[in-house]
Amino acid sequence: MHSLSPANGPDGLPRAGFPIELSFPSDVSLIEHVVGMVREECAQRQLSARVCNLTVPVALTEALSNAIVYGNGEDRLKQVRLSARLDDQALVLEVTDEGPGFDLDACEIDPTTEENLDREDGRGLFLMRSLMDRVERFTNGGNVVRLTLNRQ
Amino acid sequence: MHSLSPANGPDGLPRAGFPIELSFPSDVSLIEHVVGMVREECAQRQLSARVCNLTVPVALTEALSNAIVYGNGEDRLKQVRLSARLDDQALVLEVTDEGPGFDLDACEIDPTTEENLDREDGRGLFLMRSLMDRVERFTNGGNVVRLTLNRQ
Amino acid sequence: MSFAIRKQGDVCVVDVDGQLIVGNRQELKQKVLDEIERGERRFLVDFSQTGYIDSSGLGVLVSLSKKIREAGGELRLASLNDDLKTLFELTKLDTLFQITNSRETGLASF
Amino acid sequence: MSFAIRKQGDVCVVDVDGQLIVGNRQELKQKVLDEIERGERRFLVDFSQTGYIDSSGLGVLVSLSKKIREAGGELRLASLNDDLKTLFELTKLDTLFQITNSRETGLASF
Ligand SMILES: Nc1ncnc2c1ncn2[C@@H]1O[C@H](COP(=O)(O)OP(=O)(O)O)[C@@H](O)[C@H]1O
Ligand SMILES: Nc1ncnc2c1ncn2[C@@H]1O[C@H](COP(=O)(O)OP(=O)(O)O)[C@@H](O)[C@H]1O
Repeated sequence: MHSLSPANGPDGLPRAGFPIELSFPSDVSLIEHVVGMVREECAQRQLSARVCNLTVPVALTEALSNAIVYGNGEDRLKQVRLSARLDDQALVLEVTDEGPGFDLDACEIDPTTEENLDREDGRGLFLMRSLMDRVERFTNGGNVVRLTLNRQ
Repeated sequence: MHSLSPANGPDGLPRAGFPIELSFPSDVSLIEHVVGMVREECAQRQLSARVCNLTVPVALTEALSNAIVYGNGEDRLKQVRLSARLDDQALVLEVTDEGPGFDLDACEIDPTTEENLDREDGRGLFLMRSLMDRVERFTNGGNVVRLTLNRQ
Repeated sequence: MSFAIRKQGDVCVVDVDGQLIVGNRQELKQKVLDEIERGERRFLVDFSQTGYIDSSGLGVLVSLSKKIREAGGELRLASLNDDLKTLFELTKLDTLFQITNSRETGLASF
Repeated sequence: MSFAIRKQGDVCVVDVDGQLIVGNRQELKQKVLDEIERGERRFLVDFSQTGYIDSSGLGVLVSLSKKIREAGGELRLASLNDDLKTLFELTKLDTLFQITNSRETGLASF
């Protein structure tokens, strides 16, 4: 069994004390608590109020709820996994579900056009893309959505 | 890489959708959020109000704060690990820190005696023992404190 | 997190305390639908005690605004902090909703 | 989570909103110490809005009760729900503190 906190992450960069790794059952009522933990850690690491109060909670809530609802079909026997890391360059949030994945690039609906404006859904990926610097999807023991926020 | 949620746990019992596995930096301000997640899951799994509002939050807060403060010396570069599982028999909470461990059996101070009653500290293990059915300590890739609450 | 509905004059004022997100939006929706059912037509949602809102929270607001309009009523929003304003601007929902700065101006605007 | 201190007559009433635990107990301690410094002597902690209390929260209450007594004052506790009552009974701290059922009886008891 390896040490819980190696001095350097797999990318060779110092971990700076942030990493949060979490696996939990697919239930939307847990989202707020998971987000609360990540927000608190962002605040402790002196990220801006905007990042702690808007960017991270909204983008992360979208990714977690999609994983729970679409990825895992709200089946409580399926797990969602979150990995949150901060280094000098960026905050990286990875959300993994047990679903088959989806075509991220095909989901390019613009909810701000006149005909979409009064739709009730379809703003999740748009908000993730608007708030974060990068949204990626890949497969790694499950369907992963990775959100990256650069620190400049 | 194995599936995120095997039908049966390592003990052969069904996982019943509960498992929460978590690793986070040693900061006491995260405790409330971690506990919030476990409480919410206990509530979703229909554990009693007493368990959700007293037993679990108090016992788990004690174990987490000891891990952060004594085990890891509040060094944010060190991680605390939590594993929470529920099966037909019991709720099992395991808290792992990176410290050298301690002699659990030697910590038998009774904070309710007349001379101890107005001490400010020394109630943590007592509360864990009073509220839970079993408190154990062992080493497994770190110092582990395991709290067990039977479901009868 | 909690939703309180209170009558001020002939306006139903809804206070959203905490987050308005996927886990609790149904509760808000049901409470407001119940008020429409009871005959209420003027609604003001006050966000001064609100944390963050996610896309399904925004979706519930859109849905309620339609239902209220269909019933011949009106929905207005008040007291968005800078972060919430940004959220409404990003999604252009600031053009769909009538948004006022404070509860008082919101109440006076009906 | 927040601690509000309010003067009612000559009693300082402290409302503990949320949890009283290792992560925030210093804030409560400092606020009450500041009031002692300012000359306040009668304190009532109201737990009607309190979630849970851990051993370090209990420790702060013990510590404050000593400090207040040393200053010639008095600390009373009010409005513990059944779970909090059990916590005080388990630790026998119900014998150390003066505990009253409600804020009103607490205020009247000084
Ligand atoms: N984790 C996921 N697994 C499978 N499909 C997903 C996932 N996340 C998003 N999707 C798909 O992308 C679509 C767009 O998602 P989103 O922009 O969040 O809008 P909404 O959730 O309101 O439909 C969803 O309707 C769903 O089909
Ligand atoms: N995870 C841990 N690692 C090292 N020592 C510990 C740990 N948990 C408890 N201890 C030891 O046990 C003692 C008793 O703990 P506790 O009953 O919680 O009381 P308190 O924290 O108020 O001292 C602590 O003072 C500490 O020395």
